[in-house]
Amino acid sequence: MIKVQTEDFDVGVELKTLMARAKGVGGIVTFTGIVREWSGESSSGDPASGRRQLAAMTLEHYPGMTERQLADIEAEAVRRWPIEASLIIHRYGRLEPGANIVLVITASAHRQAAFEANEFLVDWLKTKAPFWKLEAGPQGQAWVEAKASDDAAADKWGMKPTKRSAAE
Amino acid sequence: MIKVQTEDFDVGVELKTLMARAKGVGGIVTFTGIVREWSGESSSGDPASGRRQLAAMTLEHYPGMTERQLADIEAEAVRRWPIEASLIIHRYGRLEPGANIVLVITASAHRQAAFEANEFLVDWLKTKAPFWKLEAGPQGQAWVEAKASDDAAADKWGMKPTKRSAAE
Amino acid sequence: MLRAMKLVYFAWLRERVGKAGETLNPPANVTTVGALLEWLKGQGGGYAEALKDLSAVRVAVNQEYAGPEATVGANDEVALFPPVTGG
Amino acid sequence: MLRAMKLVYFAWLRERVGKAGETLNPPANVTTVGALLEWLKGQGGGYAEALKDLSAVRVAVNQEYAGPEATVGANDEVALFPPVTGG
Repeated sequence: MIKVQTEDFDVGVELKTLMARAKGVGGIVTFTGIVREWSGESSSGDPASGRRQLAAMTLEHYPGMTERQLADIEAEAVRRWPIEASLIIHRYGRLEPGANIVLVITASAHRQAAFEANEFLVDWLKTKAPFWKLEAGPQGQAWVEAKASDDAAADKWGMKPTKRSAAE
Repeated sequence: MIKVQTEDFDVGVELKTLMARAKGVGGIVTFTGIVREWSGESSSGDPASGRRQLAAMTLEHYPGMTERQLADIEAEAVRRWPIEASLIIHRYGRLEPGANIVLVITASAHRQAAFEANEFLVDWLKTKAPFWKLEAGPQGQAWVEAKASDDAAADKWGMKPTKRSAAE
Repeated sequence: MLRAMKLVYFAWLRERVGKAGETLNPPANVTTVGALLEWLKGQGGGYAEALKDLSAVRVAVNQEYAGPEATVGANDEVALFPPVTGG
Repeated sequence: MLRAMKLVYFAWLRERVGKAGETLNPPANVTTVGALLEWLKGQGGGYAEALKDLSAVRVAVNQEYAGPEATVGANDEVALFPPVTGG
């Protein structure tokens, strides 16, 4: 199941709902993505490192294509792993530090499948789902740049490239 | 933080508590282990496959050593990965199908670290934490046997063997 | 021949082009994504600014990712946007 | 010499031995886990039954996993149990 929404979600409630329709699962893996207080790679909060404090983040998306891409990704995960139930929620709009951005739940009889499918989905959300983050802080606004490390993470799953540059 | 308890836990509540003390995290991975309705490898529920329906499972543990091992495992995960906060809850006593058994939460600025640390902890809980499962069903009671696949999963993390047979 | 296509723009591409979307009628020789981008770039102004580095531009045709050789035609929805940063 | 050790048993080892724990005084030559297991096995009854396949027996000395060469002595807590199945 997929949901694209501005509203917050409650992980506990979503887990209970999913478990009610996933009989026989042995392991449930959940990934929650949160708006960080500092942009950049480190979380130490050291302002000298050139990272920027965030006041808020605004997520823009491509209505229609987003739902399509999320449904495709979820279907691909179900094809690849013995997943009994799954859920992807992705928020858009204005979000403050500490707010939930994304929730991915994968439930399986086998914990390894639940872990792998979850990581697969998160890697692909980062590189395939049409969302764009605009960060706002004391220094102004800036669009978040895509990370090469995210592309590398997605590449390891061996799917066809979907993010071809228009310059190729 | 570790907890060994008979009481159930609420994943949503535990996540909120953990997030309150983990500022700056970008990703939280949660593993929930559930009592399955059928013992064995498949979850299809096909009674012809030789698997057994479960009425209940009773978890025995080694008080003292359990807490020690869980604390050691958690400390090792924090040494290996940039984890901002973590939680392990393991229940014992009588549990019915669908009940929560174990909860592992890992929070990090980096999703890859949160995923890896979580899988590491779960693999080690399966092979190192002194718990034993007694399954009860229509056919009587039986102690669950350790799985070679769990040992293999734990081995991949390259820690010193802790489960040496007394016959070595 | 009427070749109306719906163009949509996102993130800084939307900001640089100066609008979220529009309906355009490119010339008949514009039959691929690559040709469409070159034609758009030639319209100058915000288009030239938005498309000056095509390595930073991603394209979806009818909501599926598409490379420069993909065909485009009448009634297609063509989206231009930077590399995505969701999740 | 008093060499009292605290033995504790879990899961089917507890069931086969017939008790959850006890204090034992093994002879002076029992200074390792391996020697302790052999001595216990020689006590017959539930011990022999519980320890007939040592490959299925795990040992912890003072709540840390220990191999057959680990030393045991007075006041140690020695736990015998099957491979664990938690998580």
